[in-house]
Amino acid sequence: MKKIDPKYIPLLATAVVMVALYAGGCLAYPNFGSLRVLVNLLGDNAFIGIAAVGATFVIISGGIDLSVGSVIAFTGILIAQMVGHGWPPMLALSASLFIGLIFGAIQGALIHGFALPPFLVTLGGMFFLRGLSFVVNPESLAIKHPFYLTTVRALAIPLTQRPIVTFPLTAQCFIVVVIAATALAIYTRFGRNVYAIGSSEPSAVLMGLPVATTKIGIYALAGFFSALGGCVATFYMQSGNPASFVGLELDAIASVAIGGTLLTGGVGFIPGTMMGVLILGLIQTLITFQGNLNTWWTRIAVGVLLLLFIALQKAVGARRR
Amino acid sequence: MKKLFPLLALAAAAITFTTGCGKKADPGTGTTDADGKKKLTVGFSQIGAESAWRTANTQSIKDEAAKRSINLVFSDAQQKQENQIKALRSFVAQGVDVIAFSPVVETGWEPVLQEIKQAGIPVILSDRAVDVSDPSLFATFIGADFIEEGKKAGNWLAEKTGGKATIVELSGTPGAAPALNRKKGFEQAIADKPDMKIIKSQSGDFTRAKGKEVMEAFLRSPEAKSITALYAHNDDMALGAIQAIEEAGLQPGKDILIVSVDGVKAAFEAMKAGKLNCTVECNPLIGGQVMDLAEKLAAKQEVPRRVFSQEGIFDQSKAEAELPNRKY
Amino acid sequence: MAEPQLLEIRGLEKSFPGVRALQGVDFTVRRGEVHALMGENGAGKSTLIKALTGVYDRDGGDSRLDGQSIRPGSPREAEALGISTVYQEVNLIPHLSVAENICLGRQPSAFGFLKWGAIHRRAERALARLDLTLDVSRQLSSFSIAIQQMVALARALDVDAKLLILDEPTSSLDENEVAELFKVMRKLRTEGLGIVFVTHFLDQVYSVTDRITVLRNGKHVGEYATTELPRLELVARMIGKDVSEVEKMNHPPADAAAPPAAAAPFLEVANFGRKGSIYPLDLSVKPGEVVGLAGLLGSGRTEIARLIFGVDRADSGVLKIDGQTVTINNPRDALKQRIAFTAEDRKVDGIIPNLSIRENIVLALQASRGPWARIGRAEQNALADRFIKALGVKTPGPEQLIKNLSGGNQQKVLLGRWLATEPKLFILDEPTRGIDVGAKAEIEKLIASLRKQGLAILFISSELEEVVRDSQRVIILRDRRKVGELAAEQISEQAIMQMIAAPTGESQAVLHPSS
Amino acid sequence: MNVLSDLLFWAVFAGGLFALRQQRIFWPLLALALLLLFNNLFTPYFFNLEIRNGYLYGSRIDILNQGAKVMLVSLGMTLVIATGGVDLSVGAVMALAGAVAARLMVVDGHGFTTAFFGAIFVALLCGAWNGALVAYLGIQPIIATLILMVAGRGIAQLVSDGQIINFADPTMVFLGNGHLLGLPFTLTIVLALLAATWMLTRRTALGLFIEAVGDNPTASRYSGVNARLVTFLAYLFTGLCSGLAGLVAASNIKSADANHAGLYLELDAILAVVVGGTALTGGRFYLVGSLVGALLIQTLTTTMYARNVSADIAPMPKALVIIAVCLLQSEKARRYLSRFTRRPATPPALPSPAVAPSVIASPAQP
Repeated sequence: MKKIDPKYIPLLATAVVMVALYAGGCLAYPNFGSLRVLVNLLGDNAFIGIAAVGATFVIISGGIDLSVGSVIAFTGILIAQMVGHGWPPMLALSASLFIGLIFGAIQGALIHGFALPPFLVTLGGMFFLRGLSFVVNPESLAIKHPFYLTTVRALAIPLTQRPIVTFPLTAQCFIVVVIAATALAIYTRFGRNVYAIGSSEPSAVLMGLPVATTKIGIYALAGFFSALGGCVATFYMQSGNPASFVGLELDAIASVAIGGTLLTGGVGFIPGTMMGVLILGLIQTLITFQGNLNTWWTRIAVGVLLLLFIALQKAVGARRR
Repeated sequence: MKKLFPLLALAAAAITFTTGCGKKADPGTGTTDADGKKKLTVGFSQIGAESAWRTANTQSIKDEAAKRSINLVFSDAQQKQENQIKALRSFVAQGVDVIAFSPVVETGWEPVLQEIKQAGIPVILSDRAVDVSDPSLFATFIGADFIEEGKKAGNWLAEKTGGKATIVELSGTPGAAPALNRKKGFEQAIADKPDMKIIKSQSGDFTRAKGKEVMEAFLRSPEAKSITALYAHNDDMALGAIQAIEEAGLQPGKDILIVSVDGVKAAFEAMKAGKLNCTVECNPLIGGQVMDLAEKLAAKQEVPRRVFSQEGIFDQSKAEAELPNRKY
Repeated sequence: MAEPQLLEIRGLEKSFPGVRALQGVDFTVRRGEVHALMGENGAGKSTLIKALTGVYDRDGGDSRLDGQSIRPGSPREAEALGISTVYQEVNLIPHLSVAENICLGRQPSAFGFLKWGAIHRRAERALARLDLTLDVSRQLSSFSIAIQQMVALARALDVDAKLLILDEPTSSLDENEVAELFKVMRKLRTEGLGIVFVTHFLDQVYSVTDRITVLRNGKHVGEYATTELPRLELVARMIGKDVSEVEKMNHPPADAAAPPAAAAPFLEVANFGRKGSIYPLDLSVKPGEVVGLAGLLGSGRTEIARLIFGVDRADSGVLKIDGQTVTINNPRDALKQRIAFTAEDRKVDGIIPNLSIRENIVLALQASRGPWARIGRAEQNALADRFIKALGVKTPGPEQLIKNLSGGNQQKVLLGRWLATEPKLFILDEPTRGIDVGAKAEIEKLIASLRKQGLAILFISSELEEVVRDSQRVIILRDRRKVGELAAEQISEQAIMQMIAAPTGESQAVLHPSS
Repeated sequence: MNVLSDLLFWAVFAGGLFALRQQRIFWPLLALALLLLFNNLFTPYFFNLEIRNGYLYGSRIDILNQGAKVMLVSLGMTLVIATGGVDLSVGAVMALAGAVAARLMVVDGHGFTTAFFGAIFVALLCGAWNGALVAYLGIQPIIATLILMVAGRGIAQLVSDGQIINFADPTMVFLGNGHLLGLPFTLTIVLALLAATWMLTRRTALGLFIEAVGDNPTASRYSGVNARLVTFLAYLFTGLCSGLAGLVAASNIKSADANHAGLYLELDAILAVVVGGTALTGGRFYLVGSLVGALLIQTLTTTMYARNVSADIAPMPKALVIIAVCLLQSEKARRYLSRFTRRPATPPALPSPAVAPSVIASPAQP
């Protein structure tokens, strides 16, 4: 048997935890094993998952993005406002994706161009967009366009008839994004350069890689994915709310860490992030199924998991040295 | 070292399990009680624990379910709509008989309610309404009439002041139904009183801390001297504001009349102390009514579309007598 | 000379704030030769290489590759021109696979998608050129440094390199690995490549290179055919001497009139070493004695100092202070034993740049007293004033930030930092490097006076002249081994140079040359 | 009366500014002055100052009072940032401390002293946890403190059983609402903690060690500084500061609200420290600067309220301040700026020409 590359150990651990949580849920609660729970897991966590995929690229490159939650909220309220003013939804969606991309690129340019810490720049971005969301519209706004009311639902793929379970558009987007992002990470030069920069930026410079464009590109990509998460969130909620998704960036970062991505950069897995998101979702679902546990157990459980995975990464890293 | 990794993973799983499903005694849904009768399962999704009112509401529902040995699946959304939607969908997956929830905001419920409808589970809206285009998406709405509460508050103030007041308003979380409607009702009540006007209105997020902070800002404004009344959308904000007023060297309840909504115990204590003038009760103890509706819905009986919770209005004169009855 | 040289550099200039790193340097490399670039610290080797590979832009001069004037603006451009580099530290991406490291930035792709099969095949081909077969899909960091270095070489050759620069590629390789590398270098030479080889190991220079260029202090010293330049001569050029001159100059051994050192050594180490850093050796320093460590860069001088001071941990041998065996696990332990150490790289390991002179001076003494027993401000001022005066630090006042001082003055402050702790053993690693002549002389004078006051001093310098002038005993190092020891009258630059220059195996023969 | 007191205020402020014109603290102080001046001119009644019930009363007093929480936390955060780290868990620790104190008093029936020290003990435990992860396990500060940031609020809610616990203990209430010498008592707490921090860092050698470790960790280690211990202590101390801030926050509203107490306060505190002149990369720290930074942030918020701008939009100006401060601190940005204004660049770091190698005469030129 080929020896397991140590960098895959955290990923494997993630998979084991995910399967264990799921299996445990199935054993402990009736209906936990139903198809609907699986579909819900994907559909309910789609927007955070998509944003976390963007955050994965940032973290692989050794950075951090705190603006995720604000971008999602901003995108949501912006789309709601634009559609409310009679824009065709497709135009509103594309416009907000473009804005997300540009916003991310600006953050990236500040980070790379002025050698500013990503932490502070994206913190600024987070505050800025949160405030701007309230400028767009201070209250939550329903989207009542036929596209949202009927088309989004019609696009769900029916799975079973009795009971009716469909595979919602949000989950489809999530799957597509994970596949596309995995391909981007593994099959493009840009993707490989992200890993190279995160592993050793000075080496990447000496190896003649386009560090500047890649770094700006990473944040632009993260902005794009966050905005896409915002679009998917509007499918999910059919509304925009400037006060929503506060603190989501932390869940995203936690998912990325639990997904086996090295927080110091250089190693990371898009499917791992997906598993991390699903683990967070599973914990939430388990607590809901239990029905009498306070939800703040979710936070404590996530904290404990985070600690375990960081310790695991540390142990693997130390062993290699 | 290679052996360490599965161990670690197992430990991780074990820990999440002990936290995630610590008490496995409760066997979940679809169980029968001693008589062999099928036990009713109700899923309830609460907004969070942001105020004393809310925790009393939660307690009432939990107590009532326990009393009637209804299997309650309870979930706290921590003020996040996305959490609440997840909980609702999870209720569907669990196959509960009836779903009840207090929506965080009015908008954004269409898709999940559609799904619940498809699954054939009746929905009770508790305490707050939703904004959906298809009225069949929920079976009934129980809770206070927020507009009515606003009106009551406005009318009381009009009566008390003889239709002459300069009012500041501490409103609730932007976009939340009680905030919108308590404002609307109050404005309706004072619409025909030319000498009553709201000069300032800002959100205090239904919390004490924010209520205090915003009230302080009101008291620093150029119009501060002219303020004669405060209307707060809930008691917690009013209690915060009372502190701000006292710190300003004014006497709450005298220099500035205060009327708020909810009727929590602390508000009655404040009234007893003369610091709060009136609270319009918004009864959180609707557990009994919710469970009544749930049982009827599960038995496929007709229920009214709109059920009002029983509530009154209390001013200082009634406060002392009522205080011992306040559990929350 | 009808055909142009492969690489021709004329009059290259490069300055940094306060330093002229390259002053009119010439450098030529022919096709099919291995060309050694030699020089001590600060000679300008790495600046020259960085200017060549586009990391730095030159200030003046001209470089031509194949007769074409070139001025690469980045490593990428240099690579496109056919100049590839392998650095001392493996500058690859440890977390990526071997194949990726070879192809990164130029992976075969179709429609924007990488063709992993092609990447692997290309990497295998590139490694095959070095007679190496590896599982190219494995992570780079799972291989030994030697293999990683080979991968770096494969990457460098993967573009159509005309000129290959090997910047100290051997410093972390063992003998067999070096032999492997040389085999590859010779093979590449026959393929017509020009190879620039930077190393500190004389044996290696003589076994693989065709010609040698020596730099010193940013200037071109000379270009020689390897076979025509005796070892001794090479060493002399590198350290800035002329052999005939050295033979004439018979420095009196340092301060013969010095009081005899105490009988018992303050520090004694036996069989003391660390894998991959320095081979086990014996060494002792007595109070009132300066022991010089002589050897070229990379010979293990600094490594010994780091081991004694507890920066690195020894994995063999014992260390005795005043005859007692002690364990020193970190600099704090060393400080407790009254050992002081000024590191070679002032900027990185010495100064706290944004703190004042006063704070820099009191730091070590304060550390030895612990955080709670703060040295009062008056005492701090007194200490600062005392050492500023005693060491002649040129500064407007003790509250100046140390980063605003010149190198020599920074060094004096650091000496002050340690003298304040009243050490019994002072390890000075290149205390005179990169500072002006006046300050150098002052520091040498200081060393002598400290010795007279009874300090034990371990003195590391690449300036042989200084070592000879200031030491009572000299330990000579070569290739991370102690190769000899000279005492009192035996000490002369010539003797030291001979020992440094001796090919491996002859070292014992010249251990005690008669003077 | 008001005109007079305003004039006096500005005279003192301007005098202070002038006296400090060479100091690092000048810039945040100037920003604060400009913001206050704006309010003095354009926000009516902002500068009202009167005495009610024997207490000083006015917007400026509110700023001091409301800003106390951020000021308290920013003192600890200053030290952590000076070591080159950051502590994201301060808000969660605040919530936890408040919850512990309220629980001890209301649920378990203990007195103020037990509650106070119980809460501080728990906060110190949190600080020690963070410190151990960062200093002894070598985990990146952002990540290490993220753990407690995520889990801490959950633990706080566990302690308070998800309830908002109201309390009425007079001593506890006094902490956040009392007055001393006509000024809010919170100000006394801030000044006391400032004095304590100052004593701890400047009357012992810890301050020197923190700055040394933050500025050049390797060189500090070589000089015998116990870098790990120093880092650990910085986090421990931040735990204490967060605990105090949590008690003040709870006392302010006479209840412990685990959900909202200290929410996103970590970001304000970091901002205050950076505005105050302490670089995120570590090194020199400025305690008073951080307090001024905290006041600047609170003034910004209070201005929003006073001008009837929705507090929801308040993050926007904050964001602009963050980016502006970052850019001011950035070497690269300064270089662009100086090129743009075509002024000669600021004098180079090395006034006396260092070591031209040419000076070292080499006798052996062939």
